[in-house]
Amino acid sequence: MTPRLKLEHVSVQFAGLRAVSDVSFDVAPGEICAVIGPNGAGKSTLFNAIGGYVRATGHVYLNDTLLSGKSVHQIAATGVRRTFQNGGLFLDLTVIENVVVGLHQSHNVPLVAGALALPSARRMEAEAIRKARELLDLMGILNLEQVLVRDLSSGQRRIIEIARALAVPAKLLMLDEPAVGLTTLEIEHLDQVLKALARDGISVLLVEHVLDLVMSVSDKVVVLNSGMRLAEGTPAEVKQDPAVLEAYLGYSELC
Amino acid sequence: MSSTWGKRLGLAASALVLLLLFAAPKLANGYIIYILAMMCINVVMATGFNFVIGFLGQLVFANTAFFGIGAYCYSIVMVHTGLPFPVAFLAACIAGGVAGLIVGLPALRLTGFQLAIVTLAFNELMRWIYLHSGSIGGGASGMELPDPQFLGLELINDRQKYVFILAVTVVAIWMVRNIARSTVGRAIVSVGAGELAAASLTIPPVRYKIAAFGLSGFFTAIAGALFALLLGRVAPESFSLGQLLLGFAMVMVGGMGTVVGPILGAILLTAAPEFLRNIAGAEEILYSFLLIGLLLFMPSGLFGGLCALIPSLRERHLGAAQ
Amino acid sequence: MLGQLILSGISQGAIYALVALGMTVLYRTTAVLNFGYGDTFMLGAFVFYVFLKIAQMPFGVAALLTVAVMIGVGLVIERLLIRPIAARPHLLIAMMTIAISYLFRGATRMIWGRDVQPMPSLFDFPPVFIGDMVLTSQSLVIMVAAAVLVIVFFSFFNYSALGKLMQAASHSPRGAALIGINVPLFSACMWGLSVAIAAVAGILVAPVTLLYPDMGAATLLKAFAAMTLGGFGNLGGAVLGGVVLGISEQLCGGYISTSFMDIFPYLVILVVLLVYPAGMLGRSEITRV
Amino acid sequence: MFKWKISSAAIALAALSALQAHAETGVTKDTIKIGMFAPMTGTSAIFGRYTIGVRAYYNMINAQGGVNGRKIEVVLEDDACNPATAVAATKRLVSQESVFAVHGGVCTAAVMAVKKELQRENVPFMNLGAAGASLVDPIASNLFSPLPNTTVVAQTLVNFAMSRPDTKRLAIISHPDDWGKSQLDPAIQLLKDKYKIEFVENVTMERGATDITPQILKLRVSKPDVVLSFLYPTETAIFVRSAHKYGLDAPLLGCFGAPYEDTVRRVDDPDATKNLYIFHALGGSSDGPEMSKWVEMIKKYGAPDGTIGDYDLSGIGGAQVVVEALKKAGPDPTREKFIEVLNSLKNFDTGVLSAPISFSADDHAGVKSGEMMTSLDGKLASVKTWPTSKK
Repeated sequence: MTPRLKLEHVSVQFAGLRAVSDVSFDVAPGEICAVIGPNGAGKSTLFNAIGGYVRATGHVYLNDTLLSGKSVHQIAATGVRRTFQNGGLFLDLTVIENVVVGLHQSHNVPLVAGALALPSARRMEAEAIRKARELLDLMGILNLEQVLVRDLSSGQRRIIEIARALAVPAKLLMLDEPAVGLTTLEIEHLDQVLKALARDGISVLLVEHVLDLVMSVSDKVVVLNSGMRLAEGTPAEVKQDPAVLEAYLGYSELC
Repeated sequence: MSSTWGKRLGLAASALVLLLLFAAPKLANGYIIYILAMMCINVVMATGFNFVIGFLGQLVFANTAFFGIGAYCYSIVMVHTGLPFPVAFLAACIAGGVAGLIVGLPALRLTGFQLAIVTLAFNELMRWIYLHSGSIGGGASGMELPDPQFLGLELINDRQKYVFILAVTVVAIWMVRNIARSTVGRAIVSVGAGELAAASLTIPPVRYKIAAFGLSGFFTAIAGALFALLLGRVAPESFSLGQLLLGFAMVMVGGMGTVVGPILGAILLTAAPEFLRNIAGAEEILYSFLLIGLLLFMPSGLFGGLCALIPSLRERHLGAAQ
Repeated sequence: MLGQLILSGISQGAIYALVALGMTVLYRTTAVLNFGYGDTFMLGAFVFYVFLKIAQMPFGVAALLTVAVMIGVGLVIERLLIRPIAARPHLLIAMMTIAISYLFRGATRMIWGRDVQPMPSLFDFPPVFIGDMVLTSQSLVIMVAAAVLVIVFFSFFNYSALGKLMQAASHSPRGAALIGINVPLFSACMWGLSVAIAAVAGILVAPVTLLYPDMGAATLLKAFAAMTLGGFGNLGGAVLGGVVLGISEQLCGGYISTSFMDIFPYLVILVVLLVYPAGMLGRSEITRV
Repeated sequence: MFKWKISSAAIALAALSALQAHAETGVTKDTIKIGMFAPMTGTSAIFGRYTIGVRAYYNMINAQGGVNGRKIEVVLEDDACNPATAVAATKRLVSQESVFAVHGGVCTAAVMAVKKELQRENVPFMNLGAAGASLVDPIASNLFSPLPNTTVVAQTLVNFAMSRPDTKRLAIISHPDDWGKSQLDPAIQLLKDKYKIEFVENVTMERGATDITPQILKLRVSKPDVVLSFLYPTETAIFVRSAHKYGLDAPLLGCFGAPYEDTVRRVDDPDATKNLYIFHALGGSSDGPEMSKWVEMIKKYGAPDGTIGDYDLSGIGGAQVVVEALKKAGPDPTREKFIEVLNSLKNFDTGVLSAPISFSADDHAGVKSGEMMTSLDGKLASVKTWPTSKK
């Protein structure tokens, strides 16, 4: 089965610093893959390289279409969605407005039709609002519909950002340290949501520090250290791998 | 405050205003009509300019340039080509839109303050061009414009012009409200709020930045054409630096990034000078105190403050239908 | 003629350099571009006029008092108007500086009304003749004073500990606060210093031009052109840009056409920012999407 | 709602004033309302001083019993030299204050913006201080200009320069705006038609410019016999100062915009102004004997703003013409009668202006000539041709 996401010798050079050097791995459809590593290991840089936010060498394939070299919104259009560590949501818009913006790819009212509020525009707008409400209901947060995102907790924001990202069916969801600032209850909720998405066939790429989330949710773990791929395998395998322990904790015993 | 109360207040206010404005030609004298017409023109200018500094959130000083381009393009077509009035009016709007797109290009590469300075320079350059436009633009002495005909109706005196200007203003505001509530408006706001976040949702930032400038040019040029129509004359003196700062202040005072905000700002700052005459320097000091007060205590402008009081008044970027 | 143009270009450029320098100092250290700076320069000239002409003070005392009063004005503005909104978006701060420019212009117009005030020239020893070139005492004073001020300024900023500290703090106010710099005091000093420079520029130029409330507007745009030409936000660039702008403006007026002189600064801004935004000394601040 | 308040106030006002006007708009049993507009604020606020002399004169007339038993009531509006504001000001005067006649306008651009409207309403319009020739050409039935316009000023300067023995090389400096152009073009025209020569140098100066070295050097290189300048007051002073600074020692001629005594005071350097001649419309210098009567009048009846100078006095001529026409229009004046009387005004000597004013149905430019003010051996003197005693 062709992998959903395929990285071949991906490297990123920042004026003399090789933040990511020659990383290759695959992510299968419906698979949750976590990327972990000490601070400065190049996790976020790799993440941004895949999404087109940073220029990188090497090749990145999504269902064997080449992403490298494309601009951010073009990559997004192929079905790659992401959340941001912070500043991803539009704070001065309400929850439902954020989600409707997420529907940009599927519900795009042209300028003139929108300006003159033609019937076609009205229909598409109404449909977009209905679809957004459906999604919020699915995520169990329909009651927050008219609330400004600025007034929400980080846990609620995280769920809404995922809802917005998946407003249009996506093939790959990239999460940039989603568990940061979440309560344990919220992490468990996030865990179930990710597993549900994977069951629907969406591949998930996760950059995360909170190890118990990583260990419980991911099917595969890739460990980076100073830009290079150190290890790859199931959470259990990676847990015992001496090289990982060495790099991570400075000794070989993970208590 | 339930949302219906806020909606009812909004609807009642706009209905009252519209009834009053359309009834004005019968009741009020020439002076009031002229001030109301200027108010409409300033409303369209402020609304147009709001696309860039409100929705997109970019510091830009190009509003008087677009305003002047609209006025001069309308005048040149009316005086030199003899084409019918609607063609001249349309030419002015399109010229403004194109100018907006052109001014938008450097916006992609320049940081905030540099863009402000480039647009300020562009504004002064346009005034120099009007001054040296020779026979085409009437040069320093400006141009007298023929009175237009629209659908067989002669637009000579202020009452007829006012009705036309008011109609165009209502249509312009309706269109801007619809754009703000549909995809293009939302996209511009999201690019302004978080460029990378918008891009991650397949919104191309470049296209919508340029669209914001184009729309700003288009609507501000409409105001310019209406201004030339009302005055029946166009001269370089009308597009000075003071005019630029007045336009900027209208959007800030009313409330940036909303549709109603610039309307309130334009009405207030058109009426205020009429009540404040003959004291050298007083007008300038009033503006500075007004601005300082707002910036310190109500930065989101009059309408922003109003929305804080009545949350349901807050505008949605949703549903062109509602 | 060429020599005379260059000479007066340097003298004119010195004023642009000073004003551009004052604005860049504030911009570099507090990221605030002061759109009211032209009118601050005008207010400085008027305050100097009060001390020198109305209070009949000797030149030196009047100048010092003017600078002191203007620093006070700068500190008050920073404390009451800028600090409360320091954390808010640039748009609001820019609009506040515009409000300040309206305040200064309105106040000056109200006090001095409609007329234009002449200023006595500083020293009345006769102009110096070099070949057929004329160098008046006033432009000599301007050039010398500007040069001295720039040298003192650069040595302070680049070589003294406090100066380096200020440059570092300007890059990240939050970082500066973390390492214990009293950021509010620091920004107040920067406002005071920047307004002082405007006052000095006002004092130097007052005798050459006549005083009227609107003399600040043109100077503001010329200073913008100098900053853009030299490299936006770069201290050395501001000075270099000012002098080069002054000279090229005179040459353009002399050899191309005087009507082009009016829009010369705008052409410079448009050309530089559209072709090479970094300017002569600036580092490129182009943001990639 | 803010707007609601304005309109209801306006409607009430309109109704009130409608009641008043029965005989002729702006005329009641014991008052006659004159509307004035001038730049009281903004960059050209200095020209607002034209209103001082006019209001003083009207106050004096009221103190002496008014005109045919009616007192003159003045309403002053500010136009800040901006076309749109000028239109607002005159509309307020005409439709809200319903004045009998308008006496105002100093910036040509502002006057041109209101000219068509006032003509359509057939409101008698006495120009206060605007000099643009386009005011009276093409002629408007209701617009009268008591002051010499830009064409007259330009021609006076050219003729005066050419009256200097063996003068062949003239140079000119002017503002690129409407006011400057409406003097530059007639000057060039007259020099070509009458004297068959061209200007040796023609430079422009931006309004608000503080340094004009290139202009001065270009003028100096062209070695002119006489230099003509069409500049506003501040710029004229800067020009005279820079000319002296860079050794341009040709005689300098200034135009109607910048009075002689004010310019000398502003330049504040005697040897810079020793060879200076400035166009002069008044009958004498503002501190001279001929004007002392009027200066006293302003002090007594008006509100002087600093030392009384040419600006304060220049408007009085127009005010005298208005009062004269009101007297002749009889006990119940109408606008038509008022205009008719003005059209038949012949050689009316105002005592303020240097030449008598006469209007006719097809010529509303009142004064066709002017003199040059200079100082001859220490004393202010108004001359028609080049003084023999001077080089």
